[in-house]
Formats: sequence, C-alpha cells, structure tokens
Amino acid sequence: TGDSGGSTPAASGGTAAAAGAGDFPATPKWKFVFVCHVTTNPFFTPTQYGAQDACALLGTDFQWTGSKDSIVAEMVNATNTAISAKADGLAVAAVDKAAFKAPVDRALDAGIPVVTYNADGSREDKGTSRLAYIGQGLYESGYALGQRALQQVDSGAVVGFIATPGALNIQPRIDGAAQAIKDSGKSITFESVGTNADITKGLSIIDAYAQGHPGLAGMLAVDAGSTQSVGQVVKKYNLRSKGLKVAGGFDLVPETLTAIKNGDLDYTIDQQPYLQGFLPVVYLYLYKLSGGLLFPSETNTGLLFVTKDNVGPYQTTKTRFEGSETAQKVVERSGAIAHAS
Amino acid sequence: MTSPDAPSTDVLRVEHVSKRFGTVTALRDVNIRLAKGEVLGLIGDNGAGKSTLMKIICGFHQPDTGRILLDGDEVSFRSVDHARALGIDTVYQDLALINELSVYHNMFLNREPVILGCLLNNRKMRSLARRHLDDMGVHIPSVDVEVAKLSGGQRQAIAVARSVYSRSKILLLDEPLAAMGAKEGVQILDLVRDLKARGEVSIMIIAHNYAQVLEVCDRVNLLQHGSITFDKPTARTSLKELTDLVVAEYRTARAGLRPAGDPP
Amino acid sequence: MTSPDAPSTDVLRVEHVSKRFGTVTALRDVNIRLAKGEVLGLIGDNGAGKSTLMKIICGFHQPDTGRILLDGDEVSFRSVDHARALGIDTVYQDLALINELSVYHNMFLNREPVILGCLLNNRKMRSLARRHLDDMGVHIPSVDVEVAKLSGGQRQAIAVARSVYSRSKILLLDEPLAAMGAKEGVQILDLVRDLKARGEVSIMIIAHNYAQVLEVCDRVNLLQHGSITFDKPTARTSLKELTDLVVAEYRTARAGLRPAGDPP
Amino acid sequence: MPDIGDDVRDSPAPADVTGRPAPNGARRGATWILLRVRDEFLRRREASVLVVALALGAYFASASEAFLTPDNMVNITQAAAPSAIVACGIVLLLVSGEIDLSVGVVAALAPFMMHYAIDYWGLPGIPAILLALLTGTVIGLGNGLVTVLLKVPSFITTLGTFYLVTGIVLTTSGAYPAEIPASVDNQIGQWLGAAMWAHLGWALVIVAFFHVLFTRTRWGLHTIAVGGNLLGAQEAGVRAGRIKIGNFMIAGTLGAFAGIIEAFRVHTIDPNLGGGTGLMFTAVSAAVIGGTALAGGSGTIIGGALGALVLAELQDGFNLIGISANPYFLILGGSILLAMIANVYLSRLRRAGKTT
Amino acid sequence: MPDIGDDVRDSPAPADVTGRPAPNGARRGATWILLRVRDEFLRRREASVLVVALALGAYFASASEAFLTPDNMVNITQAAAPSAIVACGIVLLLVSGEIDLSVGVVAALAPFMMHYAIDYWGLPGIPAILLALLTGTVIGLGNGLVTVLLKVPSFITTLGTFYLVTGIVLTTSGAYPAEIPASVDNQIGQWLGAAMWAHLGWALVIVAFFHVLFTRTRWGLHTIAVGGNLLGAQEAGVRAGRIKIGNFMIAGTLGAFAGIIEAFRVHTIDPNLGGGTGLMFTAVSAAVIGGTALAGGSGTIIGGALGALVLAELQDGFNLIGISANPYFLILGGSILLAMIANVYLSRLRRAGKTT
Ligand SMILES: Nc1ncnc2c1ncn2[C@@H]1O[C@H](COP(=O)(O)OP(=O)(O)OP(=O)(O)O)[C@@H](O)[C@H]1O
Ligand SMILES: Nc1ncnc2c1ncn2[C@@H]1O[C@H](COP(=O)(O)OP(=O)(O)OP(=O)(O)O)[C@@H](O)[C@H]1O
Ligand SMILES: [Mg+2]
Ligand SMILES: [Mg+2]
Repeated sequence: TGDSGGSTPAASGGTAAAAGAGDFPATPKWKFVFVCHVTTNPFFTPTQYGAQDACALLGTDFQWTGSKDSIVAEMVNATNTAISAKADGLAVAAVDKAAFKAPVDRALDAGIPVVTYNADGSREDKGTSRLAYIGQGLYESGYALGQRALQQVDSGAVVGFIATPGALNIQPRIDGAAQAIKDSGKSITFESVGTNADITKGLSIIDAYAQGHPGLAGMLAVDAGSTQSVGQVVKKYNLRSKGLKVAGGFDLVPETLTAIKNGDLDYTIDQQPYLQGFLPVVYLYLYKLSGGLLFPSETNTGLLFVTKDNVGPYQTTKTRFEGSETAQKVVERSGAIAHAS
Repeated sequence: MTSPDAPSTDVLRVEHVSKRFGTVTALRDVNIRLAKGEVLGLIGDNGAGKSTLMKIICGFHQPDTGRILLDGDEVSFRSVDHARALGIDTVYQDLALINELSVYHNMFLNREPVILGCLLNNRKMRSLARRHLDDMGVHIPSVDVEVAKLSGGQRQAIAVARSVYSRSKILLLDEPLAAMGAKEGVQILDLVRDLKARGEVSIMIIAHNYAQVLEVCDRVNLLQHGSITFDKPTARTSLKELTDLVVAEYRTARAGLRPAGDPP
Repeated sequence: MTSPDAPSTDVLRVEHVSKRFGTVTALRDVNIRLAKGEVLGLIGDNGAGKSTLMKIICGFHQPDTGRILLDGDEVSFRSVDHARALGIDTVYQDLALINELSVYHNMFLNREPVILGCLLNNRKMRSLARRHLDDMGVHIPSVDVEVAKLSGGQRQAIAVARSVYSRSKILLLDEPLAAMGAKEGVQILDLVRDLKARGEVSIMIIAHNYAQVLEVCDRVNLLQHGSITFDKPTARTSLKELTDLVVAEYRTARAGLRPAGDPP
Repeated sequence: MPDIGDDVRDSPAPADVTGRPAPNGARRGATWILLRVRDEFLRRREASVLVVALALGAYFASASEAFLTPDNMVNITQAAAPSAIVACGIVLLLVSGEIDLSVGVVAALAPFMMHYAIDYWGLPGIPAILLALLTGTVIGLGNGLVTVLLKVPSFITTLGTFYLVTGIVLTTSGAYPAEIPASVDNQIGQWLGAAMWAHLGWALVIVAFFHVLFTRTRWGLHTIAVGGNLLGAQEAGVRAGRIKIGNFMIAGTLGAFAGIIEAFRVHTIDPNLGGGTGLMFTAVSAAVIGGTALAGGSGTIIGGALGALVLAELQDGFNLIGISANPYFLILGGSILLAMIANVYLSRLRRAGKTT
Repeated sequence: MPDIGDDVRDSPAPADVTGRPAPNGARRGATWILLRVRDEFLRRREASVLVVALALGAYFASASEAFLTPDNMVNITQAAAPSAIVACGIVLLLVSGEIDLSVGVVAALAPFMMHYAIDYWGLPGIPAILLALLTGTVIGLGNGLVTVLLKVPSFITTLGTFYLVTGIVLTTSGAYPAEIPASVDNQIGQWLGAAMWAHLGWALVIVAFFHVLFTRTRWGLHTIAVGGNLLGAQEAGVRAGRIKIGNFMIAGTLGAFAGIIEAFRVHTIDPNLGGGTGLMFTAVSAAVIGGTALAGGSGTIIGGALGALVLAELQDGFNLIGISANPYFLILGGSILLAMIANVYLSRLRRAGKTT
C-alpha cells in the first residue's frame, strides 16, 4: 500500500481501498483539508508526502491549500471554504493567535474535527480551540537554533538572516533565536537581517553583509534559502579562518547538506515535517472512526540537529521523508543509534 | 474700425512677448492688439510661431518675457482654466480632443453643465451638442460616438463648436477651417460673421487661406520668423498684396535654386 | 487625358466597394479609376467617406464588398505593407507620425535604408530628409528633433515628404495641404506638377480647396454620402460648377431654416 | 446600473447617416422593451465580464453543491470585497495614467495606526479609525505630489513608498501581529468587517459610489480626459495635476479602508496583511480583467469589481472542488487564460451585436 | 556608447531657425572637443541615471571600505546582471506597449527544464540548456500570440501564464529544489554563471547587443513606433503584431537565460528562483528607473541596465553597512525616492543644458 508515490506530492490522496484499510471497517472516503501558510514552500513538501502516505494507508483523501505568501486572510478564506465544502477534518497551521479562533470554532460547531500543525498560535496563547497540536513550535525551534549556537559562541556579533521579515512562518523562529541569545546573558550582539524570498537575491545580500562585517562570530538563518546561502558565503570567503565560530540554520535542501558535510555549516535543524503531515491524517481518521473516542493527542514532532556526524544518510539517500524523492522506499540503516551518553 | 492708438478699447494687448523652446526661438518681441468686437487675422509661414503666440494668450504656455493686458490690466495666466475664467477661449490646431470620450463630452469638456451640484447633465450636453453641430452643417453619426471614430472634418467641427459656442469675450481660432469641407467652411465663416455682428466677442483667427481671411477679418497681422512684420486693416490690403508678401520670398528662393544653408 | 472606357491604361480600379463601420455606412458601391500618370481630385463633404476610400486602397481597411484592380489584376491587400510593396503610398489625414521619433526616422519609417544588412543608415536618412524638406520650402529646427515638437505645418510637411519622395506608382494624398502655409502649399503643388510631368506616377488627391484641385488635377470625382456622384475632367468643369454642386445643398438647407431632423 | 442619461436620447436615433430605415412598428411594445433591455446590456462594457462571472458561477455550482450555500457566498464576497474596494481606486488611477504599488502595504499600515492610536495614544475607537483612513489619504497625497510636482514616474514613486511603508509597519510593530483593540472589538468591529455580510455591504456601497463618481461627475470625466490625452486635457483647461493627486488620495484611502475591514474580519492586525504587493496585484488584475486599460484613458469601476469577483470565484471554486496548492496554480492560470479569451470574444460579439 | 551616426550631423547645426550666431572660433580645437563630449553625454537620456549610479557608488564607498573591493564588485554585478538581462526584454516590451509578468517564473522553469532534460530524458548538457532557453522562447511566443491574435491584454495573458508556469514548476518539481546535474556542473556551469565574472560578461554582451538592436536597427525603431503610436505605425505599414510577438519571445528567452545563470551561481535549482513576480518586478523597476515609460513609446536599454545597477547598489550597500531587517525597507524606500527625485532633476538640468 505504501507505494503510491506519484510525481506530485499534492495529488489528492492515495488509492482508496473500497473496503477499509487493514481490518478497519469500510469508511466513506473522508477528506481532510490542510491549511498551510506557505503552500509551496519546500519545507512542506515532505509534509504533503506524509499526508499522502497516511491517506493511501487509510483510504482517505487530503487537500493542501492556504496561502502562498503567509497572508492570514487567504488562510482564513481557505479554512472557511473547507468548512463550506464540509470537509471531514481540518489541519491548520495556526500562525496567528487571533485569526483562527472564529473559523476553528465554526468548524467544530459544524462537527468537523480540527487539529493544528506546525504552528499553534503564539507562545502564551494557542488562540484556537483545536483538539490537538502536532508539530514543533516555530518559536521553540528558533530558540533551539540560538541555544545551540551558544555552545560555540561566547561573545561577538551574531547575525540572523530571515527571508521575509514579518512573515508568519519564519518571524517567530528569528524572534526565538534572538530571545535565546538574550537570555544567555553573554555579551553577544544579535542582529536580524532581511534577505529575500528569492534565493538568488538572498545570496547577494548575505554576501554583502558578510563583506561589510568581517569578524562575525556567528551566522544563523531561519529559512531554507538563507541557510544554504550562509553555507555558500562561508565557503566563498573562507570565513571559518576569519573568526566565524558558528553557522547554522534550518531545513535540509541539498546545498545545505553539502555545506554541513564540508563543514561550512555546523548544523541545520530538521523539524521532521513528514510527521506533521502523516500524524494529523492518522489522528483525524481515528477520531472519525472512533466517533470521537480516540481524541487526537498533542504531539511534539521534535527537532533534530543535523551535523557533520549524522549528515551522511541525509546526503546519500534521497527520500520521501525529506522531500528529496517522490518514490517511497525503505531506507536501510545499520550500526548504533546515536544517543546522549 | 479701431484707431491704431486707442488702447482703451483694446480688450487684449500682447506686449514684447518672447518665447524660446530649448534652442528654438519661437517668438521674439511680439506686440499684438485686439479691439473689442474686432476680428484679427494672423497669417504666416509654417513654424512662424502663430500657434505658440496663441497658446501664450490662452494660458497654455507662459511667455519668457513680455506681458499680456486684458482690458488694460496686466494679467498672468496660471493655466488654461484661469485664462478661460477670464473669458478667453481657444480652438487648438491639434484640436485637443479626447479620443476616448464621446462627441458631447468633448464639446463640453471642463465646462460641463451639472445637476444637483455634481452630476453631469448628459441630457443637456447631448441636445446642445446636436444643435450646435447642426448649426454648423456638420453631420456626425451620433453625438454618443467616440471622437476617435470621426472623420478629420467632423473632429474639427467639434473643436470649433466647443469654443465658438462658449460665449467668451475673446476667441482664438487656430486654423479652424483646415480640415473643413467647402460647405462646412462657408457655414463656419457665417457663424463668425454672426458673432461679429453681435459685437460682443473679439476674435483672432489663424489661417493660411488668405481669401477667407480677407472675407471675415477686420485687420491682418503677418508673423514672420517670430516677429510681427505687417499690420493692416483688411480694407487697405488685398489678396495680391498678402500673397506677394509671403510668396515673394519663395520666388527668390526658387529662382536662385536651393539656398546653400538653412535660411535664417 | 484618358478616355473613360479604356481599362487597359488604368493603373487602379476600385469596383463596387462598400464599407460599414458598425451602423455607419461609410462607402456604398463606389467605383473609381485612375489612369497612368493621371492626377485625380476627390472632393466631398466632411464625413462623406473620402478617407475611408483611401484607406481601403492603401490596404489599411479591408472593403466589405467589391474589389480592387491594380494594372487590371485583382488584388487583395493583406496590409499597408503589402500595398506599399505593390507601389501604393499614402499621406494620411491624421499624418501617422510617431511623436517619439525624430523627423528623419519618421520620414523613412518602414522604409529605412540599412547598411551591413541590418544597421540603420542614419547618416543617409538625415541628409535625404533635410534635402526633401528644403525642396518643399519647409524649415524645421533640425531633422533630429522629435516630431512632437513641431508646428502643424511642419508635421504635415514630413508626412507629405515621406510619401512624395517614395517613388511609388500610385500616390494617395489625403488633404496634403490642410495645414500648409500659402508659400509651402504652392511649393508642394509645384512638386506634384513635377511628378506629373514625369508621367511615372498616378496621384489621387483629396482636398477641400477647389481652386487647388482645379489647378493640379486632370479629373475630379465628388463623393457624397458614400457614393460617387460626379466625375469630370477638370478641363470641362469650373470652380463655379464645383462650388455650386456642393454648396447648393447648403443653400437650400439655410433657406429653409434648420431642417427638422438630421438630413439623410 | 444604466446611465441615468441614457433614456433621453432621441428616437429615431440618428445612428445611420446614410439613411438606414427608421425602427419599424413591430419594435414598439413588448419586443421593443426587450430589445431595449438587450441593447442596454450590450451597450455596457462590463457585460462580458459579468457573463464570464456568471458562467464561472454556474460551472462551480454544478461541480460542487457547496458553492451556492449562503456560507460559501459569504466566503466569496469576503474574498472579493477587499480587492473590489481597492480596485475602485486602482481603476481611477490607471485610467488617469498612473499606478500605485503601495496600496497593499497601506492596507497593512492602517489597522496598525488604529491600534497605535487607541492603545498607545489613547484615542477612542471612531477617531482612531478615521486617523487610520487619513493615514492612507496622506500617503496617497505624498505619492501624488511626488509624481505630479516632482515628475517622478508613479511606478517608481510608489515603489519607494511601498518599501518606506513596509519599513514603517515592520519597525513600529516589531514585525509581530497585534490584537484588535478592545474598544473597537465590538459593534464597531462588526460593522467594519467582522459581521458576515459587512464586506458585501461595504463593497456594494463603495463600488456604487465610485461608479457614479466615475461615470456621472466631472471628476470621472476629467480622469478619463487626463489619461486619454494629457496634453489635450490640459489644453482644454482640465487641471490634470489635481485629478491625479486626488486619485492617489482616493486609492490610498481605499487601501487603508480595505486593510481595516480585513483586520476586523480575520480578527488580527498582521504586518503581512495584503501580502506586500499581493493585494495591489490582485486589484490591478481585477481592474484589467474588468476592462481597464493599463495605459490609461478607459476603464470601468463595475468591471473592476466584477474582475475581483471572477478572481475570488476561481480561488474559492477550485478550493471547494479540492484542488491542492501545486496543481492549483496550473489550473488557475489556465482558467484565467480561458476566461479572458472568452471575455474578449464576448466583448467582440457585444460590439458587433449592438444595434445602436 | 554614442550613436554611430551622431558624428555626421552638419556643422554648423541648423539648430536655431531664427538665426542664433553660429559657433564661434573659440569653440574649435580642444575646448570644442570637450564641449562635444559634454554635449554627447548630455544628449544621452541615460546620463542622469548614470550620475545617480555613480553618486550612490561614491556614497557607499565612503560609508564602507568594503564597497570597492573586487569581491564586492563581483557581488554587485551578480546581483545586477539577472535583472539587467531581463530588463532588456522588459524594455523592449514596455516600449512596444506590452508587459510580461511571467518572465520571473520562466526563469524558475528554465533550469528545471535543463535538469529534466539531462537527468530524465538523457540529453547532453548543451542541448539541454538550449532546450531550456527554447522553453522561454516558446512561452514568450504563446504570450505574444494570445495577446496579439486573441487581443487579451498582455497583463492578463501573462498573469495567466505566470500561474500556469508556476503550476508547472511546482507540480513537476514537487516544490522541492533539485541539484545542478553533474554533466553541466563543470566548465559549462562556470561559463554560465558559476564563475565570478560570468554574470558581468553576459550582462555586458547582452545589454550591448540589445542596445544596438534597439537604437540601430529597424526592429528597435519599429518597436518605438508601435508603442508610440500603434495606429500611426500600422498606417505606415509597420507589422505591429510581429514586433510585439517578437519582443515577447525575446523577453521569454532572456528570462530563461537569467534563470539558468542564476541557478548555476547559487548552485541549486530552486522552484522559487526569481521569487515569483520578484524578478519581473525588479526588472520593470530597473527599466522605469532607467527612463522607460510604462505607457510605451520610449525607453533605453542601457538605462534599464543602469537601473538594475542602481537597485543592486542600494541592496548591496545597505547590507554592507548593515541595516537590520525592519528598518532596511524604510531606508531603501527613502533612498529610492531620493535617488529618483535627483534623477528627474538631473534629466531636467540635462535637457536645459543641452546645446544642440
Ligand atoms: N513644445 C515645443 N517644443 C519645442 N519646440 C516647439 C514647441 N512648440 C513649437 N515649437 C517650435 O516653435 C516654432 C513655432 O511653432 P508654431 O507651432 O508656433 O508654428 P506655427 O506658426 O503655428 O506654424 P504652422 O502654420 O505650421 O502651424 C516651430 O519651429 C516649432 O518647431
Ligand atoms: N474607424 C471608424 N470607426 C467608425 N466609424 C468610422 C471610422 N472611420 C470613419 N468612420 C465614419 O465613416 C464616415 C466617413 O469617414 P471618412 O473619414 O471617410 O470621411 P471623410 O470623407 O474623409 O471626411 P473629412 O473630409 O472630414 O476628412 C464618417 O461618418 C466617420 O464617422
Ligand atoms: Mg500652428
Ligand atoms: Mg478625411
């Protein structure tokens, strides 16, 4: 059943078993709608594969919609449309603490179960009455980014690059990183610098910043494009030999992995986006199947630091779990599993 | 009709006006006067500066030097709108029509009658437009049609009607008959004669057809290379004199083959 | 000069051509012929359809019905470019100048001489442009200036020069003298006479000045409400006859005051 | 909405100078009225976009039962209203030969201004909202002055303003969303966008107002004149500068208003409201779909509103059917092309079919 | 780059019809040559943008030592080159009265086409790259045909194509970046953007070529004619449709080319390369800053390239100085406004100071 990997991750759902999946009873082909804030962002490519795989497994369907450019109003529109279309379940990336309250309430009123994924309001206020949240907070992951950097930096200037300042998918990350550095009390100056959604512009901007600021102690980035560009700039000017102590960022696009491998980047954060698509479908399915007895569970999908030590498998295997491959296949691994000693 | 030195009766005086465009001197120290009820003809070669003079009098261009007197008072026009408020109206050589607008909207542009203080009175504009065009003997498919679809003469008729029916004190007509048919031309000249007979309005006409100029004008001015070089009542000149004045230069030029450089 | 029924010498025949724009019938069953070396005058009221006829002959409009014969062969012009390739050149009433381009580029638009197979030969265009304008007695500040900055007559001179010097078989001139000064007008008529004397080119001129028509044309056609109603050699007509023909209608109209509705 | 003046044209209309037979008796009576209605419809430039909008509606209604539910109608009106409102200003600007790229970020700034005014400067609700609208007006005024007096092309002026205002929004807000202030999160908020049908109401009122302004007042006429033939309009004495500056101010104010009703609707004040150039882009697209020429001189307000409706229908309809994001763009692009080819074809039919 | 033909104008120039004294003796000789050079410079419409670009350069050089280092020069040329290249096509299109919104996503599609051709269809490197360029040409042809033959306004045509191509890129790539295929990740890649000065080289060659095309060939002249006065150009026999379609094809091809060199530079094939409408937007801005009229009829290729340079300088300079994310936009907006007001002021000076 696992091999439904079409060429498009967003193709709706998998092949429906007329009978239920496994020994589950036959169900209608339930349709779950994912509302995303950056629908076409590569971060969410594995998320869509995850949802697709879960759908194939369970004989359900999903739709991937929302806003391309993190416009809340468009996400609200998409949510409302899903409610109008009588979706069987909703998964919303609640990037705003206030905007989704009313739509989620309306969905719940209409008997549609709602979970949030990837983003769940703000730190202090989840903002909606969703049944559960599946993911790792954007702010928390940013905080982790900053904390990890502090292992290598004690003083000096650290810069954080953000492709689209103010955009809800990444602004919390940079805010988290800034907070982590502030909380440390070390004499580190942190500056956030805007790059661009267009990676080509972003690279030029990071390049210029690096030239204008020799002696940077750390370079962080909170989006895939900026992260890979940081790696390239570190390499281009050999910043490692010029006092750069740490360079890190987010996501696992090929160039970023290369940079990790070559030591230009110290780490990148894998938010395991596959699970953020897979689990909501499973939870919503079980909720429907059990008539609400199986309540979706709060799930921290966690984050994983990818470093030179564990980058190997990421680079050598193209996999659906990371979005780098459309076909489903077993990724072999061997040897001991790294763990805290 | 007017004695040359009676400034008190001149509704318009242009004194020592000059105008340059970049390196081109279009007008140099031009003096013109227009008495009340008078029809003045302004003739001259292509590029002599006639239209420029007219655009200065109607407030479209500002003169570099010199001044304009209206009823003896110096005025300085801030805009065409301003000059028009003071009673000066113009038919431009390029007609100044808006292709995108209908015939009647063009005819009343910037002078639109309104109802309730703000809404356009289209009904009134339509019927007035139709009447005025009929008066001029010009037939157009409909006053609702966009002017872009009209023939050259029809377009000119609209521009002429716009100004001639505006009831202003001073009318400036820049080649109002250029695209007009023989019949329509006669009718417009009749119209000018009507206006003149009423004696309310003073008119300045630019034209290249001297016969027409002599027919309706009281006085003729000749503009040559940016300066007025001739000023006579039509009664004391003739088609031959005017033609000779202008074509003389051409004859000499032709006779001596082509001139070596550009003439001054 | 030509006998009415000698199609073999006609370079151009227009047969049964009609043209409607929406609800306006601009031309209805028009027949026209133009003999080699002949100069034909086309006169008529504003909006009679003269320019439309011309634009059909030059390939800009396609006729609704009827056909066009060139040297006895039926042709169907795909475009102005096509008609021009077959030797037909036009001065449009709206001049068809590009304000953004210089005088010399306008004069050679779509007929630009090139060097090395692709580069514009600006040098040649400049000097030819200057020479042709001198020939016509028109003075412009410089051939490098954009035509937007020129006076009405200067602009017309450029449009006329563009076609008259194109050495085509058939020349269509739509009111070529409308904005021309007396002197420049005479010079252009001389030019037309020169062309005629050489006998190479056949010319059709639309004009509202009947004196000028009689002066240069071999034959006159009158277009009224979209139909040809009069066709005579100029030798057998007179200014008076033409004026009477056209103005008669107007006189009756005037005499009976204003007509009740729109005349047909 | 027929021109009020349309009924005053003479019968028989002198449509055919060359003497087409006058309307015969059969045209009188019922048939005549039907024909008049048809003519009146065909006369309107907006007719073809309306047909496209209706056809899309019919298609989606047949493809999904949910399309015609009241809930979904609300969705569509809410999605269409902001761009329809902004499109009113954009149509005026485009027709007068200018453009405003900053209108989308003005929409983001306005609710923040309201928030600052209430929460930091202690203003009551209504004055704060008026201040927010005024901010849009003032930014429009600035755009107009720089464009008209300093003669910087409006594309560049408003590109500058776009970044400037983006910067103001981000620095003052810390790039972080704010909450709707309590003092307006009540009846005021309901009226201004939170209520289900508020968007539709405002859009109808504003579109109707600007339709009248555009087609029935000197302002509208002069806007067309300035955009159609700037020199000619000036020669006729039209104050081109004033018209343009005024239209910039209208666009700015409408941008601010759209921002405020959107903030109330989504119940948050977001620095990314309007999506940078997104809202402007949608509004310009709506205007052009509705028949406004990018080069100026012609356009229609109602067409712009219908254009916004068409875009909202496409967005809503494909979402309803359940198209996911990646193929969504493919299908959206294809349908825009198809719909607009149909639109152009319909306009041509319309022009050919007109009897007057 | 003076017009080749400029030296053939007669002396004394018949500039003043009313008899301004001819150039006197003192103007001959060295002074004369200097004055000629000055005149030649002032004659050029690009002069004012060049001055702005130089002034910005001087300012940033004084504000940061790093600005004038070779590394940073490379960085600026790499940032300016793609928009300068795309701007060549955009200038031609804008001048002929059209626009292409899809050029940025064509830039994203082209490297994917190369990737598919090599990695899936087994083509060798060079043919795959040619195929990728051809894709751009074909999309341009489609845009042109729909615009010219079906008479859909190009804003809408290319809006449709924009979404369509976005959809194609996203669905075929799975919205996930791809790696540069090994068979071109070598000398070919170096030549096509990976090498430090490749961008500058390509930009210079392409800008020079299109400058000559635009100013010195019939194609350029007819482009201006079509955009300046469509009816007039058609009356004069210019094939307006061909010119427009051709310019769409040029724009599409250049968009594809810009995408390819950028992919090689950033060493990844990103579905978001060009940032959706971002690259198009920058190119249009560059064109307008360089003096191209949005409404058509006039423009300059070199001006467009200088406009791209100005934008790249601003972006690079402020990042070099180290402006933080939020105030960055504020400062960028302000400087665009200031720079363009200066630009307009300089052009006016230029026109006043011209001696011929
Ligand atoms: N806006 C302008 N910019 C530059 N030069 C101009 C401008 N307007 C007029 N000129 C120049 O000024 C001179 C006088 O032009 P003007 O239009 O006044 O002539 P005119 O006497 O009306 O000629 P015509 O009989 O041909 O209409 C011409 O050489 C013309 O090129
Ligand atoms: N493109 C068009 N669209 C609609 N109607 C048109 C168009 N061109 C011409 N007409 C109409 O056709 C009729 C004939 O126009 P045409 O230009 O041929 O007249 P004309 O004889 O040249 O008149 P004039 O002496 O005024 O130049 C006019 O009523 C005009 O309104
Ligand atoms: Mg004149
Ligand atoms: Mg005509």
